[in-house]
Amino acid sequence: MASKSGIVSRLKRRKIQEVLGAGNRMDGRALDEYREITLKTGPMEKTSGSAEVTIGKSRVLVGVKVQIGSPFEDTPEKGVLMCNAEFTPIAHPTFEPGRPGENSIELARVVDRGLRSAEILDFGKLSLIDGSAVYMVFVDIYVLSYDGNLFDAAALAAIAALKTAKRPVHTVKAGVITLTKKTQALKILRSPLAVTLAKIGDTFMVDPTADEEEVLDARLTVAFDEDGNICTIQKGGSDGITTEELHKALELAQVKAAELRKHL
Amino acid sequence: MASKSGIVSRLKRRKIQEVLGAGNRMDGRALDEYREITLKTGPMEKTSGSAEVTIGKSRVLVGVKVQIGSPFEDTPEKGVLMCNAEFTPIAHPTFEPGRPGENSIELARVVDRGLRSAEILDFGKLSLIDGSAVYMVFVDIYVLSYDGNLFDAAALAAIAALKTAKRPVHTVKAGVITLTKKTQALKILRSPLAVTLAKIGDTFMVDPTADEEEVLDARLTVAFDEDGNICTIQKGGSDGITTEELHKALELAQVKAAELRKHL
Amino acid sequence: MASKSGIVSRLKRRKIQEVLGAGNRMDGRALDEYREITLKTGPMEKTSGSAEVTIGKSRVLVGVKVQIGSPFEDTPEKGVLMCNAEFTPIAHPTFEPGRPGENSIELARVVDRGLRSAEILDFGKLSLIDGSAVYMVFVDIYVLSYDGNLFDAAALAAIAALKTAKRPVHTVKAGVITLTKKTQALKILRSPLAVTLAKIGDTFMVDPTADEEEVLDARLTVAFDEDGNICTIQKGGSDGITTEELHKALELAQVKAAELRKHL
Amino acid sequence: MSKAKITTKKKTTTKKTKEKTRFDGRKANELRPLKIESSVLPNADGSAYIEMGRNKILVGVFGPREMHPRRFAKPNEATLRCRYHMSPFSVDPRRSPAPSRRDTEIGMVMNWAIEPAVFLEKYPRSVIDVYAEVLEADGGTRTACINAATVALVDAGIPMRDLVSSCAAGVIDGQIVLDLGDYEDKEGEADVPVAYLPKLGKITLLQMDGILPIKVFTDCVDLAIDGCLQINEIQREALKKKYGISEEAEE
Amino acid sequence: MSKAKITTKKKTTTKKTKEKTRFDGRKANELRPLKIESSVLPNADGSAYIEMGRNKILVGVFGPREMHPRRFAKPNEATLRCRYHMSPFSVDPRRSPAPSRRDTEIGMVMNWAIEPAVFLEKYPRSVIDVYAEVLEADGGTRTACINAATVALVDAGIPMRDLVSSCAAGVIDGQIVLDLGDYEDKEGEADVPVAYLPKLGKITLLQMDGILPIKVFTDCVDLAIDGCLQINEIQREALKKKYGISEEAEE
Amino acid sequence: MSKAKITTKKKTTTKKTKEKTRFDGRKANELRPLKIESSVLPNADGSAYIEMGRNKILVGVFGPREMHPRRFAKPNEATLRCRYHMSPFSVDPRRSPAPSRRDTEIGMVMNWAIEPAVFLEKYPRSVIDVYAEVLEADGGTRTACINAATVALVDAGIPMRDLVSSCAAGVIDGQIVLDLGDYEDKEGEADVPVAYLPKLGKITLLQMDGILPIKVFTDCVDLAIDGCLQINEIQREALKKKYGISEEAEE
Repeated sequence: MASKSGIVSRLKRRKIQEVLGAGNRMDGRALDEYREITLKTGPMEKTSGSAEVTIGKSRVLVGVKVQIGSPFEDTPEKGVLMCNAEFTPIAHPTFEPGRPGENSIELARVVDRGLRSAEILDFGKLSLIDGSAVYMVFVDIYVLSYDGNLFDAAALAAIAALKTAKRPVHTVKAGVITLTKKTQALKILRSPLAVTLAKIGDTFMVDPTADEEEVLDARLTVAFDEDGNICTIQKGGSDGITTEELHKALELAQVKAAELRKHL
Repeated sequence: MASKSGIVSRLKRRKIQEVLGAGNRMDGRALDEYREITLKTGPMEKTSGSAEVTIGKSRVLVGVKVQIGSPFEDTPEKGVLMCNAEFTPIAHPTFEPGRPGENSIELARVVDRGLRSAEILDFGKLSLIDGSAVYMVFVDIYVLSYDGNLFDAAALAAIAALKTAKRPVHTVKAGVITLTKKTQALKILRSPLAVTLAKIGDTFMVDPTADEEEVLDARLTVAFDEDGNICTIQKGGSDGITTEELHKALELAQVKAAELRKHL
Repeated sequence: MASKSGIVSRLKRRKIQEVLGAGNRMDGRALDEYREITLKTGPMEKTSGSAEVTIGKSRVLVGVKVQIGSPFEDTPEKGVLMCNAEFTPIAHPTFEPGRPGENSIELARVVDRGLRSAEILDFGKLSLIDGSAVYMVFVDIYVLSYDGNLFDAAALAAIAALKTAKRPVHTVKAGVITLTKKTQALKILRSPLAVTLAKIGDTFMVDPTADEEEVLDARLTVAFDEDGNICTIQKGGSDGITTEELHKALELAQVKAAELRKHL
Repeated sequence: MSKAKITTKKKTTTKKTKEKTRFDGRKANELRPLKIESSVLPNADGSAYIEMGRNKILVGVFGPREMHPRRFAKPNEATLRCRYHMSPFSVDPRRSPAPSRRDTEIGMVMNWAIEPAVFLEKYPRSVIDVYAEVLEADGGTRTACINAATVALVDAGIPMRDLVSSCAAGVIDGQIVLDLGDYEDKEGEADVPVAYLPKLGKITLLQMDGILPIKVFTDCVDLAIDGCLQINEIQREALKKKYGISEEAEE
Repeated sequence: MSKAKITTKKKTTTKKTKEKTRFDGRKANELRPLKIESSVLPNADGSAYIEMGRNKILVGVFGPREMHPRRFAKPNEATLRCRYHMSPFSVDPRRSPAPSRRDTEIGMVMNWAIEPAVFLEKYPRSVIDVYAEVLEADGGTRTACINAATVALVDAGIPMRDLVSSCAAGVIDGQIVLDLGDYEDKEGEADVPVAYLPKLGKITLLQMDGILPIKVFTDCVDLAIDGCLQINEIQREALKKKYGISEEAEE
Repeated sequence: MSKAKITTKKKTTTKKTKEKTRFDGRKANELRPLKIESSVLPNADGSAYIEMGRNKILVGVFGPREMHPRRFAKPNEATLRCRYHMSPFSVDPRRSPAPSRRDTEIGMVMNWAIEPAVFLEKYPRSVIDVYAEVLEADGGTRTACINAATVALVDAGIPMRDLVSSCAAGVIDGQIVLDLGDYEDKEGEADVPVAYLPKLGKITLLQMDGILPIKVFTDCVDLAIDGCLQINEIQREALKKKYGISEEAEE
């Protein structure tokens, strides 16, 4: 996610484009080919749910915590979903500790918008006392290693963690909330999965590496639900795309989303 | 509001003083002459009240919002007034986005102190449930263009916005607050208006431009109510004034405040 | 607390070590000798309790405030203790105004841990309404002059301020809290006092000055209660100590703690 | 009743049906009232004011100017730096003046939307600051900001490949409609903001939240592009009014 | 009953009437007990401790020293940088140690009050830091800070044109009184803090909050200046005690 | 019943009694299950993953690399910079991702614990960053971080005088026990984390919270050192597994 204007980036770009000219990618993959994907659910015991996803050398851990908190003012009778992303400094030499930067904000926002617009939860059922106590669902995206395509890894890890999450069960009597020993699944209504494409020159490819992201012209992330509907779109990168390119990209993304779904 | 120690500032100061020596100002105004003033109330529909003031090329927009909030600990049965000022980066090439600087803090404080010491509102009547729910009156000063004399523009816009503001009306029954469809004027008890004078060398002038503010030796802002009483004073600038200068300045300011009041 | 890697520091260290080689310290003290200590309780009238301690040219003022606040979520029926340390910029030319740095955080944490692990208060008795209103005991450490050994000065001032503090007394009737005119002592159950030793080369000494702290290899702070039990330990500095050194250091510290206690 | 249910059921009927009238009486493919004025800020190098529905937005452009600190400067081109900011009173209830994560994201997508249109390579090592101040918000603020920013950039004399025009389309009650206002925004099943470069035929902003079949989504994009083209004319008019002729500003 | 009502009614009777005694038994034109001591901080270049009523304030001066970062240095003079800060326990209830907007404003007016008295031009490119720490607050902290800062500057060996002296006057129950303590401050109709340079005859701090006719206000200023002159003597004494003679420090 | 009461009463019986079994069935002097793996992060110069009980921690080492800004560089040696950070989901309830004061303090003591083992003088003017990310916390995180950081430093090829090994001992119900888990941590009368350099015979981390007689405390230190020596073997194994032989990494 470095600037592509430096000398190193320009040499890198030239090399990547040369190889692309011959229809290849630097790591030998086909344009529509993902790197190896692994998904492990439940690695963290102190969470309500968790999942770790690797895509090639990118590695994202998502922890879900369900706790009681106050509802938002404008939705007093609804539970709350909060997405947060942290780019840990162990993930890449250029990541520095400290406040979340633009890229981590975009990552959290895109995953958050994906979950929200897919209406993954019936938030009306997550209220304990309307106006004062509701369940808060925290989705923390922890980036442990960066080699491109964090969107797809984070979206997959987030939904996998949510689907396996068990929230605490409380009873409410006369305004008093009591924790029971029971837990209960979150009932995830829909499972959006993101597919990211990079455009370098005129070529589109899926699952860009860090090097490919550094030099790309445009980036398109599309989240699909299980019925093949689009839930969220985010275009990035400082070049545009034509409507023809968009149509082809969407078709490709839809196919890849179905493939990704097999990991869930 | 830049430092006056740079070379450019010193040249500017020499030029301004030369012209002042002949009794003139750079823009041809008399020493006691304001630039053109415009006042428009109600430009913003989503506020409780709003007003936009221009003085020459300075332009200030004030939005008032009245909402329910918690009272301060030491005044549990009183409503709350909050003034905030933002120097937007579009207002001047030297204004940078980010945290409020010293100058915007001073502006907010001086307007706030003016409204507060003039007791513009009967805060005791702005409580819904003592100790837990009162009306909060937010006065947000948004500086859209800076060419000097923000104090006078902001004070005029603030009181104009407050005088035309309509707050929501709520009913309280058995501790439950319900919003009605009615609105009601804020009942402003007094209307303080600020007049700012600059002293350059030994000369006093009203309504300083940005250039004049950059090179001034002292600055005196005086707020008057409709009876000609002083409500707030703020001296700025790194030179002092004599008591004789003070007396003359106050007389001039009082006359100008009455003139300004015609815009209200 | 500056870095010991600069040229000035290395010269300073050489000199200090030369003198130490002859069994002396720069200011003529014995290795186990404290500088002059003064303690004044109650200097600040607007606090619940206060104390000022000087050790040589180091000077620390502690103010205690007891107020009503909300308990922590996990201890709803207990009062709260909060320690905070401020290195004021008047204390040393290298202290800059602004956010607390590492050293002030360590100071606050070590004093805080000392008070907490010594269980100085029966926090269960500091609740007014379980879950919603408890007494908060704020201990603010204000460093007015720095010449080394802030730990011992701050720990002594903190416990002296707490022992002489009087908290407000409130009555609770039907969920309503009312302030009475009475005050009451905090009932401090134990009085931990800290002793800090510095190791330079192979030599240990008590009560290091700023110069000695700048060049020290290791630092050991031990807090003792009145029965001679250890309450808190903090080792600092980038060299290690052997177990033999530790044993000797603890014995020396215990003796010095008993001496320090005479000031209380 | 979930969004997907609606949109899936209506899939066959969402072909730009124009029968129903909208909350504000507009037709499905009709823009909100739009007004753009350039050169409105005395201290900016370029500026524009836009009213798009009840959105009221000022954009100021400063630069090309020196980048501070210099190590962030790009050796071969100017850096475009867009900032999106809302006044505390632009929305209900009052918002904090501190930038939110949403503000940061919108600044990023504005940057990407506008960059392809600017001849950045003409000003190596410098920075062009585009500051958008949303005085009043009424749905679609990001598209309005892009429209005003483009006019402000031309006003600043910065050479452009094309005028960026931006507009959203969305789906309400199964119907695809253009340029949603905030009442519609909250009710709607999906919102698709688009920015478009007509000369180059390129989409430079594309986002979506909602649940839509691909076909409905691409129909939304097509309608949004129609809207962009209409807006492009209005931008040209705004510039023509000021400069007599807008063509020279576009090379 | 609003403030203005009172002050307007009493306008004719507010001529420094001295009949009524005050909360703490003082006469209308009497200062609170005042104690200034210099050279109280071992690590500062200059310092002073002041007790003015129950105010307890330490001021440390550091410099002239190099400005960091250098680009903020002024080529022809030193920069004076005053900081006003309150301890968390200085007021009731406890306050946050983070600087408030009020703190920032008071730092600014302290700067303006003191600058005219300092020969800044003798130390181009450098900075003089004046740090005021309010340990206990009792009304009129800004005036007390200025008084102590002046003594601390002289203590630091910084050449001064004049000693800055500062005091407030205000109106309580229609009576003009000098040097208000915090009980009076909260009850009073108006408070007018002033800083004054006796040799130069210049007012360098002037603020007011309240509602006062011009004449009453200027009477307050006159009384405050009287107070400043008394304080000036005490400052000279404090310096004389330390240095034998204070004149040399003022050129 | 206060802690001191217990520990004082039990003073005579606290001699590493091993009769009682612990919450998790361990003996008094038994470590929790421990697993260390090196080279687990593709983008770090060195890295390690540790599971110590239910602690799950990743450490990445970056450097020696250039220090920014340069004026913070030390002319004669490298700067070691340890950061301790916990994921929001590492504890219950969720914590804020912003660093706490505890995090800052632990970063400092990690630094002091590890510094004596590193040949910093070989890399003047540079910085070595050690980032510890606690993914799941189970008592004794600081000791686990130090153990993993040491392996990660060797993995980064940084020459070490010794391997730093770290472990806590504490007192529960009057019994001295090794390597407390978080259930024990909360119940225990005292916790004594220690880091130890076996070759040099030096304690480099030493903290304690609780109330203990000196003798009990030093017994805790002795037991903790025993634990460190056991861990040292496991660290060597982890490195041997990766490099065949770990000795060369220690000079």
